Amino acid sequence: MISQFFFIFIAALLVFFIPSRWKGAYTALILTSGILITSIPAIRILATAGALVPAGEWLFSGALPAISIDRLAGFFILIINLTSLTSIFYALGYLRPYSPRINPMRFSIHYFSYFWLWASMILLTVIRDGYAFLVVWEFMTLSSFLLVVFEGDERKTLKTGINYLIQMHIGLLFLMVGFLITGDQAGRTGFDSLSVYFGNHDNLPVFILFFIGFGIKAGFIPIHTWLPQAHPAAPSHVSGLMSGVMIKMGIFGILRVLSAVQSDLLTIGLIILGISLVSGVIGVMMAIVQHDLKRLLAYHSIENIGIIGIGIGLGVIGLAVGNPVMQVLGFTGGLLHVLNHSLFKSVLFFSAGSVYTSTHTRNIESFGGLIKRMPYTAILFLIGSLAICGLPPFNGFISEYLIFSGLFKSLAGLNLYMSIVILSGIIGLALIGGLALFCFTKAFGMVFLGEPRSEAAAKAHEVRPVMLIPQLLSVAAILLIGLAPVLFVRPVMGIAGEVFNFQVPEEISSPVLSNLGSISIIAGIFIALAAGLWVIRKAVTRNRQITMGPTWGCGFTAGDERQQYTASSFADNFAMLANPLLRIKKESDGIEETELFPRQRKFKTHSVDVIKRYLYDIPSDWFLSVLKKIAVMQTGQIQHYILYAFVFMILVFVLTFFNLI
Amino acid sequence: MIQIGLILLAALFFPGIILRTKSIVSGRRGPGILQPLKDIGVLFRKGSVISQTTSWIFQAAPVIGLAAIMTSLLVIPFANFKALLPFEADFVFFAYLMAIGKFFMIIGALDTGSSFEGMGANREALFSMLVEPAFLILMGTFAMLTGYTSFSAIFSAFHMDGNPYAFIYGLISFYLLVQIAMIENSRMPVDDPKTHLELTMIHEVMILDYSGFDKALIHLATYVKFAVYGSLICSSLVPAGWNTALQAGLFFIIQMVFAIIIGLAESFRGRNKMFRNSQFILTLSAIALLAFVVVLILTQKLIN
Amino acid sequence: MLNLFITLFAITLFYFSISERFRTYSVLIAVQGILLFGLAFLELKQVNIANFIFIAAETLVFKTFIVPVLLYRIISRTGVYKVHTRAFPSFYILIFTMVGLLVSIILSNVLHAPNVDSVYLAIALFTLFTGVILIVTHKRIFSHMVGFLVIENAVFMFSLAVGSEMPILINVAILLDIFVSVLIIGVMINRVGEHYSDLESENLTRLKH
Amino acid sequence: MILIYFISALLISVAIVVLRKRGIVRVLASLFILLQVLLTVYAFSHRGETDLKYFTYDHLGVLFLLLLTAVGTLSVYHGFIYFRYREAGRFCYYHAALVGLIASISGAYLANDVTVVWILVEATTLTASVLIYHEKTRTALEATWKYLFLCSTGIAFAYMGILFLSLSLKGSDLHGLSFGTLATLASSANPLYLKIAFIFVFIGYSTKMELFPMHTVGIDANSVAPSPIGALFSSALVNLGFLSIFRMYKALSGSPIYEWMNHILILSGLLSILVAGGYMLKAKYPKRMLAYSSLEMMGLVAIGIGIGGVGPYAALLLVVVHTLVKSSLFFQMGQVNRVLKTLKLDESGRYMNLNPAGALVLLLGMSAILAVPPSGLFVGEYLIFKQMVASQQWLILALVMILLCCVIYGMATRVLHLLFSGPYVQRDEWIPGRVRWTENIGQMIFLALAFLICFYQPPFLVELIRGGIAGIGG
Repeated sequence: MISQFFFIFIAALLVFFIPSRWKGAYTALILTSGILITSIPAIRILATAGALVPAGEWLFSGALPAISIDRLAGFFILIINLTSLTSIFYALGYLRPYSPRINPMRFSIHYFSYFWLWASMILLTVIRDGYAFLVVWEFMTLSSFLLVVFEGDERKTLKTGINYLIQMHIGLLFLMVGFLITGDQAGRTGFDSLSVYFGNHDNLPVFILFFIGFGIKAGFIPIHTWLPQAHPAAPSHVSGLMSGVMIKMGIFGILRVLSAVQSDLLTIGLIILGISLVSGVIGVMMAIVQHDLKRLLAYHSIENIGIIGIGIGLGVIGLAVGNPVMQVLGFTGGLLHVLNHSLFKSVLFFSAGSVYTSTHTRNIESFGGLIKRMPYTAILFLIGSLAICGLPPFNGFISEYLIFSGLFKSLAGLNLYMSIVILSGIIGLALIGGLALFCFTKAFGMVFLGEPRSEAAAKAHEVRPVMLIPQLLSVAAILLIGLAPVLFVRPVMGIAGEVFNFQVPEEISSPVLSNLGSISIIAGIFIALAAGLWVIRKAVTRNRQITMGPTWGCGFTAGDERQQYTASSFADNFAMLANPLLRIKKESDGIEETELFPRQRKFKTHSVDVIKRYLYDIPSDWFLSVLKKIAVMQTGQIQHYILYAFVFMILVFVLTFFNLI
Repeated sequence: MIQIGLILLAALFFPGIILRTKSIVSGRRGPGILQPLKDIGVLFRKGSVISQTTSWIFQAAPVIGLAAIMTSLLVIPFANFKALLPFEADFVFFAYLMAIGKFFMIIGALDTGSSFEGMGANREALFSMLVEPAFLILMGTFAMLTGYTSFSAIFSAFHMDGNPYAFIYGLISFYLLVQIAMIENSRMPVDDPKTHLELTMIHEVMILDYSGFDKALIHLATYVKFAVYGSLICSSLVPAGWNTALQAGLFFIIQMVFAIIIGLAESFRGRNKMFRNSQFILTLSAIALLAFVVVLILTQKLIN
Repeated sequence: MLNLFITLFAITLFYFSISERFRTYSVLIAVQGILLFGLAFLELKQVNIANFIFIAAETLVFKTFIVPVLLYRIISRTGVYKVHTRAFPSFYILIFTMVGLLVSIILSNVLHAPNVDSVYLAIALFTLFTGVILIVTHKRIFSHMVGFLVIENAVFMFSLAVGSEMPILINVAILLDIFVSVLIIGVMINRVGEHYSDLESENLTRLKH
Repeated sequence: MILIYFISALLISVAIVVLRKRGIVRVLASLFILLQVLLTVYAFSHRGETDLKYFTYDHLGVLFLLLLTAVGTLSVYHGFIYFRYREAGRFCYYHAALVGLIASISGAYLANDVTVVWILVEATTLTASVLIYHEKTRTALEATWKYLFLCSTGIAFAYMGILFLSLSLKGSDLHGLSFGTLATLASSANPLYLKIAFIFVFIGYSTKMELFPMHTVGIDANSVAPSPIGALFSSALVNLGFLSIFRMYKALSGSPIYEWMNHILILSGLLSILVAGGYMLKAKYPKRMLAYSSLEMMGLVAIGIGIGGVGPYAALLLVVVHTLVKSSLFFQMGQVNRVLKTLKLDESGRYMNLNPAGALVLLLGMSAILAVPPSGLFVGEYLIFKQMVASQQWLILALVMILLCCVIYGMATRVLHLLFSGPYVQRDEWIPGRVRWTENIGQMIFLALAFLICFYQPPFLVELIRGGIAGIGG
């Protein structure tokens, strides 16, 4: 695998020399071959029950770092490959309008970075050496950063990109310290030395280091702040890939570390569960009040990371208290949600990108009625929405169901404290579900339904098939998982068992699988019922008189599209409830008493990410301004420069005199 | 199969009983018990007016709504008859099936582009979001108490006699189920189906533009939903071990009492102020939490 | 005799801190050159003759003659005579210099070693401090230059302390003196003087950010 | 060989001034480069030998000579390009001084005696001043004056240090101050004197190394000198400062002041990074920004040496990669200047559209200099952090990490705005200059090497570095 990888890398470099028109197709070709090459071992490892397969050697700073594919890696490789594949083909269509504006070099950089993002994610799954992991980890950051700043002409985009870069670098530093601490006497670091270290040291502090490092990438609240900014700024295929797959590398890392953790499990599980609950609930709450469609989706990524985390946290607590039900269902649900989220979130981002391509805006308030103009995109977005809300018969339901059933089933056998923890998990997950529903009825309704609220939306048109077809692949997977979950849950269960080193007992796995069988049956019945009713409806109403008319305006007949409910008004009653947390600001000027014929007015609302503001912006601004004050030292006056030397010397003398150094 | 038949049968009479109760209370004779069914029949035969703004979503919404409710019947048990397709944590499935119906009703309402329907949709979305935790906490307490996680298993294992706390718990759960049913079906005190001002409606304003066949489907779905919740209430009250015939009788009595309660409530109570609703619904979650505490006591986790 | 020279040297240093005119500076530089010659003469008895001539030339010709003349040229060319713009009033400069003296005495005592003459050490350090103080407390670049020359003298004096064993060190110090002083003064006369008539170092503060 | 080298360099230098013709100067400069390469090859193949008593081809010297030759070659090449767009008035002085500078740096690299190093360092100050003054503007004059003055003061300080050193060794039979004898005698010398000597030498040479506290003028010089010269300053000359301090450090490391020196280095390194972080957030000119980044990098190098363990190895690796990356960035700045016709950051922008190949260099160079993987600097940083973790220096670790993040923030913001977004300040009409993409090849090669080091450190490099740090700590 590795040797072919090198050939692909060389081939990818050639993109700089390909004529501008063919760069995209060329990259797609290279990437597809890469995907084929990497998928084969991944599938093989998933199919066989074997443990580690040494997959060749790797040139790396003299010593060869351990490389191996286990089933977790295989699982993630497949997830990465699927979304990368759909994303690159979608990109072919998405990037076409940019080609006159943006010069070939930037396209080359973009495609090359795209390739590298994929390649680094694949490598991350198989590398076990700490140093190599860090290098490739930063590769991933750099390449995704370059992808984000594709439209770097806009200062805002660039700023976002830099913000992303810095935060990721901070994450890298955490990981680095984590790896360095756990290095063995010989100086080797990596996942293998991790378990040795955890065997005879405190687990919690180092785990927290890793959790922060990986969690920044994953986007757990409160270390999420890059995410809602970077996703909207990136081109949509990149947002899809980043949100669908890249942030999961954080989850991957956490899983890898968790698999080595040996003590403090209960605390760790509680931390994960708590942070995940907060992420899930606050993420979706923030999502509801967004005006930018892609930012809304970005906050949903945080929410879904939260759901994944709830699953994992449940599993870890299960490990801690020795409850196999919690282990199996928690980890399986979490892992499956990784796959599910990558599917529906990429579809959602791609559809949002299609909408952007044809309307050139991302503001939810200026859409409307797109279902008539972009019918296929509308259906795709609808399916994505249903799936992300966790509604049957789509895939999101399966993973949420697994987590839910893990929570409910473990509730009976636990002590007081654990019951309360699990109950809060239930409450959180239920709230997340409800809020997601709220959010996506708003998103879908405001974007695709009703009358167009702006010129751009009225002129929208369906995008080219090359942008639609890749999404079909994901939708097919969504439906397949939703309707035949057993096919997927069984292997995922095996993966969870392998990662955390437990046997999945038959008495736990078989009821789960049979439940899922029932779900498929009921889902089938549901679809059949709906279809049947639809056919009956068609048959019955065929002979009836159907009149088309304007929407009922309760007697008011001069209604126009401006009187429609807007996204802000839809979210208003929620926003009122959530105001202490979201700090929504409304700006408008009231009507004066004497103003008989009110002039045109503007009304603005915007929300503040409270966590970002108080936890990051204010302290970092303060720190940077302090640091800037130091720059006064370069006064331009020679006497001061000499003075510094003199003062330094005196300082050294004083310190030496008092034996401080 | 038997329970589906029973529930559907109950659903047929349920709205009529409510209507009749209200008429009698307000001193009128009122229409016959089957009048709502007749109305539906009329609607089925009628043509319809469809807004130009709408798309296929508008037309699909009632179909999916009804299909979801009907599908949910598959997991509802009756007496010691298990549900048709029971499985663990099927109440999660039940809740999400309800949700998918709501999802489509909401976007169906938004499809018209009407500000009134948008308002209704928004309220529906908010309230159903808020009620979800209450329902799931309640089910969680059931699961914790009985150790089972499907409707069928829970209700066949659950009985509220013996321990005084069990009785308290039974009362709380009964109350919660009734209230959740009220909210889910857009009844007092959260919503008033008979109000005549669109600004104060929730469910009714959402379906403002529906007419003919589609409207009939929506009504039908509402009726079945009532009966479904009614049967859940019934199951929580009546121990599963009792005689089947007795159970069937009790089933209908409870459904009828439920309908009469609704009718009485709608006659004597005013609707909440709209902004009070969210608080009211949250109260249900609080009460559910109380139920949780009671179960903690019952399962001897809290004391000793 | 040695002590007399050293004391005189210290006095010139004090004079630096209170003098108001640039011409005084150049005179003081010349005087220091003579004193340094005296010191070298007394200190370096066992050095070979060629080396001694070299040292004599450096101190007597270069330090006492060429450099002050060049300084005079600068003064007359730029027409700046007074040291008046300073960062600190001369009162404080004097205080600093006194503190410098005390510190150097203390330091030389702290640094006392059997093979090092403490007085020598003290005065060399004092010279160094004075040079630095001259630079740090003045804004005009002429003063900076003089400060630099004083530091050079400190280095030279210091090199005398070890020079009897390693004459190469003295020679190197002389080389530094000649090359750098000439270069700095040359740049000063030919370039900086051309551009900045008033020789305010404030004009040379553009390079900041 | 070294004698032939010096004489030929002198002859070439004089010939350049005398002959003055553009074509001839070019030939002579190229000839000098050839000579430089020959010296390097000779030095590399005669490792360990001593030449002319005061010069030794030791590991450190050869390593830095290699780097100097690489940078110098490219610098001469870019100098030719630089003059293509300018009147040739000062062509000959420029090249004469350049030859002098490179020759004296080479000599200082190889010198094995404290005083000889000192003399040659002073010689670099003199030749460098000519080059800084090259553009004859007011700022150039200001920078030259400051550079000359501060470096001379620094050199005087350093000399004080050397004198203290000899004072401390006075009495032991001592002929000349070669680093070798220093190392053998230091353990028996008076530690107090050694401390004073070291601090003086350290401060004195910190002008060249662009390390706190005397970093200030180096930054001015870097930003004012023509880009090819800036490249040479920020790599070869900075390395010279580093090497001078490092040789002294190494020689004294056998003595009891070893720990103390480490602390001084860490202190100075931390302050350097702190100052660099502050400036980086305020930098208005890209070249100055690069100079600040040198300050930051040297701070890290100082910390690396001071931290001990694998630190010195990492520090030398940092220096090597820094040389490659920083010089190519400075060369690129020359192109930026030519294309955008300005060197103010707020007037520049959209470089990516105007000069794609150069922009790529800038982008890669930026990621390399910020020490994010896959930059070779990351290896060094990683090893330094590793050593900090191993020696439990949590406070230093945290400080360095935070400050590095600030540096990255400041630098990335600036470079990326230069590359992508439009300028803040609108200027009058100007026509963007054109640059041939082939000019970037040398820079690309440098960067490729810098990236390569992240994955694979060539054995000869490892050997040179290991040889260079051998013997630290006695």
